Amino acid sequence: MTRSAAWTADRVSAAMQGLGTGESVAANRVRVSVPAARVLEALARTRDRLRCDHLIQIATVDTGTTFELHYHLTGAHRGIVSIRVELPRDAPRIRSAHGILPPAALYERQIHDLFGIEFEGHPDLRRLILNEDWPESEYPLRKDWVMDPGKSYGGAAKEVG
Amino acid sequence: MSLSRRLVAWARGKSPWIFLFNSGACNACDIEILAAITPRFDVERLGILAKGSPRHADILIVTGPVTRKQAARLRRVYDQMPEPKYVIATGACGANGGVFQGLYHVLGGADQVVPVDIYIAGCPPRPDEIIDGIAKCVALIKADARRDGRVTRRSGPAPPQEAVG
Amino acid sequence: MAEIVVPIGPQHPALKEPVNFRVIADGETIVRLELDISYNHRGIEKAAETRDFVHAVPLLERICGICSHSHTTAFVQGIEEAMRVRVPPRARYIRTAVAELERLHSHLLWLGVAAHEIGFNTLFMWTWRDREVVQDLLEAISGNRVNYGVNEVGGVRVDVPERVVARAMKDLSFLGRRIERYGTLVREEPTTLVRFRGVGRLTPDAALALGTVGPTARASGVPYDVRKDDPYAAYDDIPFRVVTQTAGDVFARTLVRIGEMAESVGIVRRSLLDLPGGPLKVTSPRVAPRAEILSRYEAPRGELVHFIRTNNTDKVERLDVRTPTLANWTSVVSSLRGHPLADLPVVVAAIDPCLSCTSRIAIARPDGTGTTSMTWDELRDHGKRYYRATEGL
Amino acid sequence: MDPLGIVAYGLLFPGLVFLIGYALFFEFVDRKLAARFQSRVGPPLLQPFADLVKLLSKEDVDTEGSDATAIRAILILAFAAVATAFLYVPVLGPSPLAFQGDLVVVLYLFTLPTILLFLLGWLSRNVFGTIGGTRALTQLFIYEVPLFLVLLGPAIAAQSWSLSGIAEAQRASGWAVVAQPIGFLVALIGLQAKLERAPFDLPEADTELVAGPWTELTGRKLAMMRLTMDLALVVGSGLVAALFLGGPSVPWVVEPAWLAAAAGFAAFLGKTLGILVVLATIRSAMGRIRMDQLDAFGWTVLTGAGILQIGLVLVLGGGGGG
Repeated sequence: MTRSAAWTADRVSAAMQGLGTGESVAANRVRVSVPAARVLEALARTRDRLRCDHLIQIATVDTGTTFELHYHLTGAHRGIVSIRVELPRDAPRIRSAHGILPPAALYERQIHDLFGIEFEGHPDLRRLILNEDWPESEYPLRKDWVMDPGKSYGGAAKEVG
Repeated sequence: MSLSRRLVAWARGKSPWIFLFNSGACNACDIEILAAITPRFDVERLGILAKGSPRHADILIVTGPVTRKQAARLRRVYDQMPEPKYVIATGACGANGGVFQGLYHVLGGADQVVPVDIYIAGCPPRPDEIIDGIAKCVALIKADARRDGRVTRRSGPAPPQEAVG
Repeated sequence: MAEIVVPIGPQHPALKEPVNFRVIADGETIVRLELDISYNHRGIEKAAETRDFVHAVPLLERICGICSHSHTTAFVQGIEEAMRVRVPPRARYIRTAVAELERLHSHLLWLGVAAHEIGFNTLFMWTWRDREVVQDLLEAISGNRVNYGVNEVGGVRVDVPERVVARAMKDLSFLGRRIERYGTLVREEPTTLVRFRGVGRLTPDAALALGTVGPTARASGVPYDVRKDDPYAAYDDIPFRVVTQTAGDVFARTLVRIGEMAESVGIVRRSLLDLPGGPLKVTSPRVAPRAEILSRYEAPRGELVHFIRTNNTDKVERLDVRTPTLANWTSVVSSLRGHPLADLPVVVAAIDPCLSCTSRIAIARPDGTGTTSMTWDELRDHGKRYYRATEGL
Repeated sequence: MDPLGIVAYGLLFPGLVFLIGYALFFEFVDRKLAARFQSRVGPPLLQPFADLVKLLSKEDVDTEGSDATAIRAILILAFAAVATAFLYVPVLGPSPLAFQGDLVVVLYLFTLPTILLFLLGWLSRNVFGTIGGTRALTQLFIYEVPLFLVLLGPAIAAQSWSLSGIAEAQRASGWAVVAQPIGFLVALIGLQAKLERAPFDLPEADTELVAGPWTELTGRKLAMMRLTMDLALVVGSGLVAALFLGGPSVPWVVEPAWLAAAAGFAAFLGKTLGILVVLATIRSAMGRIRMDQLDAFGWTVLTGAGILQIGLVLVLGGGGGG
């Protein structure tokens, strides 16, 4: 299958000077590992220098020891840039990217609900995915989370009419 | 049996209005129920109308496993319906949560929250199977109306009822 | 007039699925919109991590009843890419044919629901009557009207014999004529025009900035289409045109979807006529090596993304699904402001929300309080200025 | 007519019993036509009757905090208003209760249900009901002016204020629809708007407002409301038939009195069903328009045509008459 524009790793590395080096992981995808503190700068460069205007997805992975956030972006050139960020498991905090990419507000809110990652500066991090009376600080998509039968997770009690 | 009770039984059997409630389904059942309303299956010839408000409906058709967030709302909609009201749980999800059984945000079948009268098997059941389910529910309605109370429910496959009047 | 809060949903006749709107309306015009979905969040991603590849396919097929083939194809292609498995050409062509048939029935379904939203029930009945033809075709190929069970890792499980291809040709020409008929009907029928044109308008840069995908974006002139950008299955070998419009309103989205239906008929015809011989599937290893795949797919509603992480076992380490409707909700909130209440169902229906896919999205309340999110404000004010300038609202 | 005859006229034949039966038959024809347009089979003949009986046997839920007695009073009042209006509509021939000015009474009784619908929506303490009610009222102001303007055309032409009188006058001077075609069209559109049928079903827009003012009605209340709307359909068609199509009169003279009445009755049935077919076609052919579009359409097109028609009638004397 022919892939779209030749999207070389070194073009991305040039744009990401001093943040991280581009590493080609697929025919049209280059991944850059970036320190968590400078993620906004990396995203801004991707959007401006590499002309990526469409945020495909913010993928989240719980590797057991750390959380990984993958910001996938693409643009008219049809190449994909993935910004990879690692967060410590105990207090995962990162700057919210909704200023640079408005749809990010959306994805971040979902990640906060299911993984418990804090997004500083997010306009409205209210609970939304899980039901209203789901216990606080229970993040179901974490690897170490198991459903504790003793605990009540909300939803209507068993009063059958 | 007095004439008026027979007339009411006939009327209730002839005009079962349904109310569709999606309690967290993958919307395959919802689309098949809607397909039952459209020209090829056309349930209006049986007097079945899909109504917008629970107040106007006789049969509540619940699709999907009851997710935690939707459970309270399913209960409220059920309480809003006027008597005599009936519940049809559609598909495998309606029975016990189907393929989503045991997931953290899923309570299980519709019977976790509301009393269910008829279960329709299938994932999703075809429109003609849904119409068959409604027909069996109509038979139940007529039996209840004739007894002027609720006929005892048997949990098991629906008995081969006589020709649905 | 005092602002009144109109709760629409989670159970409402306009919505085929549970989404909850808290509409703050001043009289008939919408002032602010709070959106709250995930009523059918079931926790599928958690379950996917406990199922091996064979058992994961039926589960993922039931994320959404309308675009079930999309989810299984995206997932299966991701796993095949991780295992570096070459799928035989016959399987790729059959996958493309079923994918386009799914787009056909999904768009016909949408056209009916959109007509129903404005009370035009006759068109709803007609489109759904013709949709049964597509359902029969899918049933002839896969044995099921919905959840076709076509895909598995390494190929497909169903074959398309000669007689089914012959029958398909007859049905496709009938569908082509009907789609053309709907194209002219939508352009001429006065009430549809009045209710669709100029409603929920999205400028090209607003569409891009708000991250819209699929027909919603293409109606604003953003030509992103994963079938062309990142071709998969047999989209390389089959010529087709990416349909775009420029107006960006509900009417433009209708025209894009009708155009796409015509294209889909052509793709299905081409893929069934040129069906290559050879095996249907290739035996694939049980275990996928350590890999990280971003599998993209053009679902009927837009770009669907499966981010798959495998770790040398027969199960996925992590499956992160981002569905097209998830991306389109942002545009609904910003394009509905200032519109009459009557337009809410139409604009919502215009992005053809598939809530079963989007079991997770929620929009921050865009009331622009506080200074932290200045850029968000600028974007929204730009939207409003643009609206007032062109619409003279 | 002797008092017993009038009571029989009012309650039995062209009165209440016939009216309810004919209204149910109208609903059947309406739904069957709509279904056939949509290539569907549609409901059986007795479906409206079954719906009515079923609703009467359902539990009557009163929403907490809403004034149940007031709602019941409103519904009975609306039903009574429409039923009384039918007494003045000529069915067999001139109505025995006719008097100079009964046209105004009929028009007033015919407008009452819409205002009561607004009150119903307001009292039902449901946000959809409130919005539905206000929409019903705004819609009333929009189509009321052109509709009444146009309905007065034949009255002016026939120099009479009695509905039966106007129908009789057209026996001589020919049907008013010939002289006032615009008036007939505007009357049909106005009637469609008054009965809140698509494309003007904004108050009860099921995809936006669930069921508008009707959302909270259950059981007997809903049965009464549906029956009232069916009655309004019959009375409306009877009104337009009497004013524009000469009412229960057959163009050629029929000798024996009872045969003339029978021919008149047959003419009445034919004309009202004809109007119903037109209304049902409009219903199936179009989607619902928005309130601001209805506003623009109502004030410009409808009212303009109404004024034009009345001007023509005044200037040309509207087909002689009198």
